[in-house]
Amino acid sequence: MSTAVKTQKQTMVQAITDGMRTMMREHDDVIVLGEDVGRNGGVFRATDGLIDEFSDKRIIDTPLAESGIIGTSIGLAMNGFRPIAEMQFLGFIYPAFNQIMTHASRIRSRTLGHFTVPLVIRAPYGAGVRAPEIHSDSVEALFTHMPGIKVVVPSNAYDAKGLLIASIEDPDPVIFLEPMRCYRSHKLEIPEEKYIVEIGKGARLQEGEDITLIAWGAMIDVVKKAAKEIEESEGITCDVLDLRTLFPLDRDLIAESVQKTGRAVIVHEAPGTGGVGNDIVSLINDTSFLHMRSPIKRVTGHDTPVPMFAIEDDYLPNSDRVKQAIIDTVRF
Amino acid sequence: MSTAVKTQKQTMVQAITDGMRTMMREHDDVIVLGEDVGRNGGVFRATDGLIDEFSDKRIIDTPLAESGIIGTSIGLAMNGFRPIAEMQFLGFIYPAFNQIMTHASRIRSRTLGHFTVPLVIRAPYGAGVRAPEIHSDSVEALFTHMPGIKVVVPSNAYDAKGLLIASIEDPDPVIFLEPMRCYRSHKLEIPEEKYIVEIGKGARLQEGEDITLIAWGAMIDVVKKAAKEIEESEGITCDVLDLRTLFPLDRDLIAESVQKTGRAVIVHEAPGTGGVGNDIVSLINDTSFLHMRSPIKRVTGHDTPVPMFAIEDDYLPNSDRVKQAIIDTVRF
Amino acid sequence: MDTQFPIKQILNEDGIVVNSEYESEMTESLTKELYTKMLRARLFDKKSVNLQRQGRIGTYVPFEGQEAAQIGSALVLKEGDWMFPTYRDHAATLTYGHSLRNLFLYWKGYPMGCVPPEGKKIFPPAVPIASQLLHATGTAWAEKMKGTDHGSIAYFGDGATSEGDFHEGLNFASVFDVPVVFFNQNNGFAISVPVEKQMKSKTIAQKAVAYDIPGIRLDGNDVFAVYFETREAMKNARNGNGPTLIEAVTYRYGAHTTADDPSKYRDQEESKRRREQTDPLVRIERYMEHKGFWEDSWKAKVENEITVEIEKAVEEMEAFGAAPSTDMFTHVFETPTWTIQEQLDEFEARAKEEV
Amino acid sequence: MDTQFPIKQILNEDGIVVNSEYESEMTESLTKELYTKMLRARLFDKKSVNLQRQGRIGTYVPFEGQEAAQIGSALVLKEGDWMFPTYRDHAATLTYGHSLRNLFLYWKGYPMGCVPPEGKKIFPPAVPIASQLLHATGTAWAEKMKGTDHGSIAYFGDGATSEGDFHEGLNFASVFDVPVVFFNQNNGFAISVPVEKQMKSKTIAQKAVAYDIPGIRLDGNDVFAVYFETREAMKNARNGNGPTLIEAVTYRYGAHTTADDPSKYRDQEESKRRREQTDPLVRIERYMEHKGFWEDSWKAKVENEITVEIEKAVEEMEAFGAAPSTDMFTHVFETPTWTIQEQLDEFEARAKEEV
Ligand SMILES: Cc1ncc(C[n+]2csc(CCOP(=O)(O)OP(=O)(O)O)c2C)c(N)n1
Ligand SMILES: Cc1ncc(C[n+]2csc(CCOP(=O)(O)OP(=O)(O)O)c2C)c(N)n1
Ligand SMILES: [Mg+2]
Ligand SMILES: [Mg+2]
Repeated sequence: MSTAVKTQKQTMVQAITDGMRTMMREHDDVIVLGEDVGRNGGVFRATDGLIDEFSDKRIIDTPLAESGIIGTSIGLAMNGFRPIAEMQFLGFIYPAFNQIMTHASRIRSRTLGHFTVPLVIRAPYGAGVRAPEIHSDSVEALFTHMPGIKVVVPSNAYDAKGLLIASIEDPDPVIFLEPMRCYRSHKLEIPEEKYIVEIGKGARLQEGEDITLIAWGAMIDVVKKAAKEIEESEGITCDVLDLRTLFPLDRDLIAESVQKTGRAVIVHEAPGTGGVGNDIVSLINDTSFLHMRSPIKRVTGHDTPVPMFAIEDDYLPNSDRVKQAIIDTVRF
Repeated sequence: MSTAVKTQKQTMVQAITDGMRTMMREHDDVIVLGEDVGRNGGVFRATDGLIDEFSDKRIIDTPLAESGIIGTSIGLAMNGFRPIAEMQFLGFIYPAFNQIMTHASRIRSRTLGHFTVPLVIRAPYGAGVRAPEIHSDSVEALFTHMPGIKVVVPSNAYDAKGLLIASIEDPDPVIFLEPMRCYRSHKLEIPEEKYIVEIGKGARLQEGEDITLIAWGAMIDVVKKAAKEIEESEGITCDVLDLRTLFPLDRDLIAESVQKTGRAVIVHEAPGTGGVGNDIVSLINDTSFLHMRSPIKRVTGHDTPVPMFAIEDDYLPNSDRVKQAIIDTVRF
Repeated sequence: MDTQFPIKQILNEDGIVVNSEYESEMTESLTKELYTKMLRARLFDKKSVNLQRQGRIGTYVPFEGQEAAQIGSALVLKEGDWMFPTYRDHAATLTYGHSLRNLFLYWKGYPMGCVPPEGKKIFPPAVPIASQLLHATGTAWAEKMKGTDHGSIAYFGDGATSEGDFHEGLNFASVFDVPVVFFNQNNGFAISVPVEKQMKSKTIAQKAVAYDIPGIRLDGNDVFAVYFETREAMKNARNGNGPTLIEAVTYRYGAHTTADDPSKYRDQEESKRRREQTDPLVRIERYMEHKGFWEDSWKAKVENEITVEIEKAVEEMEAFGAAPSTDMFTHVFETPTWTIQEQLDEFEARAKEEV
Repeated sequence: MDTQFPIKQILNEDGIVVNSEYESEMTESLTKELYTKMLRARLFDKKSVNLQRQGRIGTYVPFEGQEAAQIGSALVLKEGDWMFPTYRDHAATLTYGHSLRNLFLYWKGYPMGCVPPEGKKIFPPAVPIASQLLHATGTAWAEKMKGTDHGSIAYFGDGATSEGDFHEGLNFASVFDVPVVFFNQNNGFAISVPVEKQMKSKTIAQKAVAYDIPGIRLDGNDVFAVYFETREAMKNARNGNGPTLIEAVTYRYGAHTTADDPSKYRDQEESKRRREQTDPLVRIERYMEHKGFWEDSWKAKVENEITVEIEKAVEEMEAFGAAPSTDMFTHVFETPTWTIQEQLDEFEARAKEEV
């Protein structure tokens, strides 16, 4: 970036607001719908101030009904608008599952492109913020398995703004997952102007030789910590990948890295069974079978509901579990 | 089986009716709820005749509302009944997703066992019967990823009755998926009395040396055909596994087989991305890494919605695709 | 409660005008237009049932008996309005300009069957019951935000009122004063379940009270009642007065689908009786006779034209050739993801090998 | 429509009886019981807010102002009835016998917080809004099928009426004549969204019309109106007359949760005014004064006993020790699957290593 770019230090949630504001200023057809997104500015303040700038015509408090929010957003999207629908928490998206699964994601293919649904669904998600039951679900995999929708997860403020703008510009539905643990955990210098982080492209956060660590969202901090500590204690160096998009996966990035290291540990919050980690194992199996020196390890949430918050830390992967997996893999 | 066992030749759908009838005769707390399950006997006749034997007190036509069916069934299950809730097609389960995801599957763990949900959800599913859109979805993976529910899929009449009875006896929620293509495709001798096929146990349908073929439900016929033809044309012999339960997977059966053959092809109807096939790849990676002589192949539905029925055959895996995968794997 | 929502009628079953409010508009030309469209729909329906029996299309959903409800309401729409039908609403979609060929293709399982004519805002049949009420609300809301005077109409059955989306659709539409008409065809059954088991309420119209919007109950076999009442509702919608719930009381003569056997769950004598006594086409024929609009030769000519048109569409359907399987891959996203592109490439390679 | 559903009152805001229907039952003993329970709930609520501020529990959901609605209704229940509360209904659950300690543990994020006392049919707070209406319907339906005279009560807010499950719950309950009372607390807001934006209807009670069941609107800060009307509704339910929808009009004084800032979306003067003028406890205090039931010494004694009880429960909460993390694994299924067993074993091995 040239030094001429004006930047502001922002948290991830501020960068998300910024991304919406940027696009709403440029495009009248971008609108925001959801529960408490208006005067209240969202329960995480992600839409804070937007109603003042854009009025309640474009920042719309809806009734408390997720199927209603998504279903009407589909109609709006088919008819000239680009709605950003906020689910208050990803764990409350389930009542809208039918509308997403049978309509948002299928209307383009159903009508051979006659009708389309340029819809962004934003949802805070993940455990570790001491929220009540259901609020902490990590169900990316429900959507990666759903044909016709892209799944995006930023892990930091810079990516959040760029990926959100890319999602709004995308002609098809995108589910944009916002790890609550990252909302205010760091500040980064964010360009004031519009920029894009391409959907479908991961990032290599750190170069290493011995093993590839693959994660996204709130697990990035966990993985980075593990990578740092394991290098210090064991001299093991890690390639750290932040996938950023879960569908479609960045195959080239993953394959190139594991073909170099011959080893991989995948880390995610969701239960291992049915989790996106398995897709990545398959991808590695498909692309890099002969390069692998040891079995891939997955460090994941358990095959249990995310428990009540007093014990959620024992549900979540942590850097100790990741380090153990690294050691097991390297010493295999 | 001793020759004294009385049997009847039954299709899978008849065996399912039989399974319900058997349990309803034995247990007053077993009831059936759903759309058109009563006088009409279900759109596939799976509940045919039950209302005559058990009256509309136990075979209950509900309003057309899947969340209502599952939500009230949860209440009934918590309060002394063992409901069998029929979803008319698996593709219509989505409106009930919230009730299944946040309640049916979590009430035991939420209340540390104080309340429990002995509920069976039956649903016809899968493509290949010339049904309209949505009716043909294969979304097992949405449920294998859902902590707290078991996922069962018979491929033949014998297993259907035994697994259904096991599901009704299970103290926890089970989703029982009925491949429509198998409903009337074969008849088998079915014991008239009660018997059980254990949940969590797959079956080896055929012994072979060169490769393991893994499938379930309607894909079993496809896989068996491929196995037969490939043996005839190439002399390749296949271990054929019918998983029968998708959660929990029969780890021992899979591991034992692939450790013998060193190769595997997994076949399912659902899209590859996010499909149960990936879990099996991971399971093999975890248990049998050093035994594998070539990358595991998955032959699956595409990452697209199941299309309109005129072209659904080109969506579905067929024996040619399976044979190609076998050859690619064996000649790797 | 059914006394608060009496069934509105304009023509009684004998074709006599029982409410003269709109009599001046019940002209020969409107009458003939309505009749022609009803006849066309009925002949389409009969043809489709036959095509299904002959195996030339797949399972079909007949609507015979419901023509007045669908056509009276659909004729109200103007260019630019949105229509959200179910699988049973081809009389409505044909009236609003859908193509006969594509409707046949729909039941033949062709993706092209879901595509409306260019510029026509007709959504494909909503398969998940009641889901379309929200789309109708959303598209109409968009019209309102754009400041046009267009609106939407959503068709749905008595069974559909039980789904959560029915409720959420009416609630959103009422809260945001959206220009949408919720047009319910109460045909007495949701597959086998009679309306008395679907709801405790005696009418569907009264459900409007929950949303403080107008609820209208009318004789769905009286095409004039349907036409004028729906026109009023759409006018209200266009004028910014928000949504209306209309309950058109009707009956399906036939099976739920060609795969269904109604004798399992209802008295088929009732269906015969209805066909003889309350048929929507017969009623308007009688009216035309009373008014002197009726000529057998006119009917014969119209019927002939329709038959020719339908036969031509059948030919077009059959001349369409095989449905391109690549359709499955090419429209999932505007630009295919690598996964889908790879699957398409493999599919095409296999197809080439097979040739 | 609000004239069809006027707000029923027994005591006005000054504690004067305006409807003498139940006056003979408004005895000193009942009055004192109601008052005591309301005071206990309020002190629990205040304590919880304080514990949250001190970081001894997590985010908490206050219910101050809604005590009459919750307690008047909950006191109606008999042993064997089912209660389905939200996260804001601890006044109701305490009245029906939930344990103070476990409620504190709930807000401390302990699994044990979801467990009711043995034999008590109190479901944990339903987190997904409106989902519990179906459970209440199902459990009550089971009672009906078993032939008992038990029923269920489901608590939910004004916002919850927008969800599809509200509609499906009322429809199922009405169709099957299920013994359930749908007890709505219209506290004016769903987080920040006022009831006027949640629905177009002026009342929630009128939504009962959609299901042809009784809809009752009452002053939710009048504990007698709540008690007697809910008792009637439950009696109807027990007698096989099916469900009732009750709208208790009330107000929450505080924030939606301790993490919420209501000044962002509403005039906090209104809250102050309500606290001064329409408080449910003050109203009954006034009634007691009019009737000569009131003694300052009695109040002091009761308050003291409650304070002791609550402090003891806080101690019990804190003496509970760490929540066992193994709870997460051991109750997913009656018998753990191998996946969960393996994860549990690994967890325990790691825990051992760390020691
Ligand atoms: C969500 C959902 N559940 C179930 C079905 C299966 N189904 C198709 S039509 C139908 C009955 C619909 O009845 P109604 O709404 O009265 O419309 P009608 O068929 O009478 O026109 C059912 C249950 C479906 N399509 N979608
Ligand atoms: C399905 C679902 N969507 C959203 C939420 C988040 N949420 C929690 S409370 C609440 C407002 C509820 O309002 P109301 O029903 O009036 O009850 P109150 O909080 O006023 O008691 C919302 C939106 C949720 N818990 N569940
Ligand atoms: Mg119907
Ligand atoms: Mg409220």
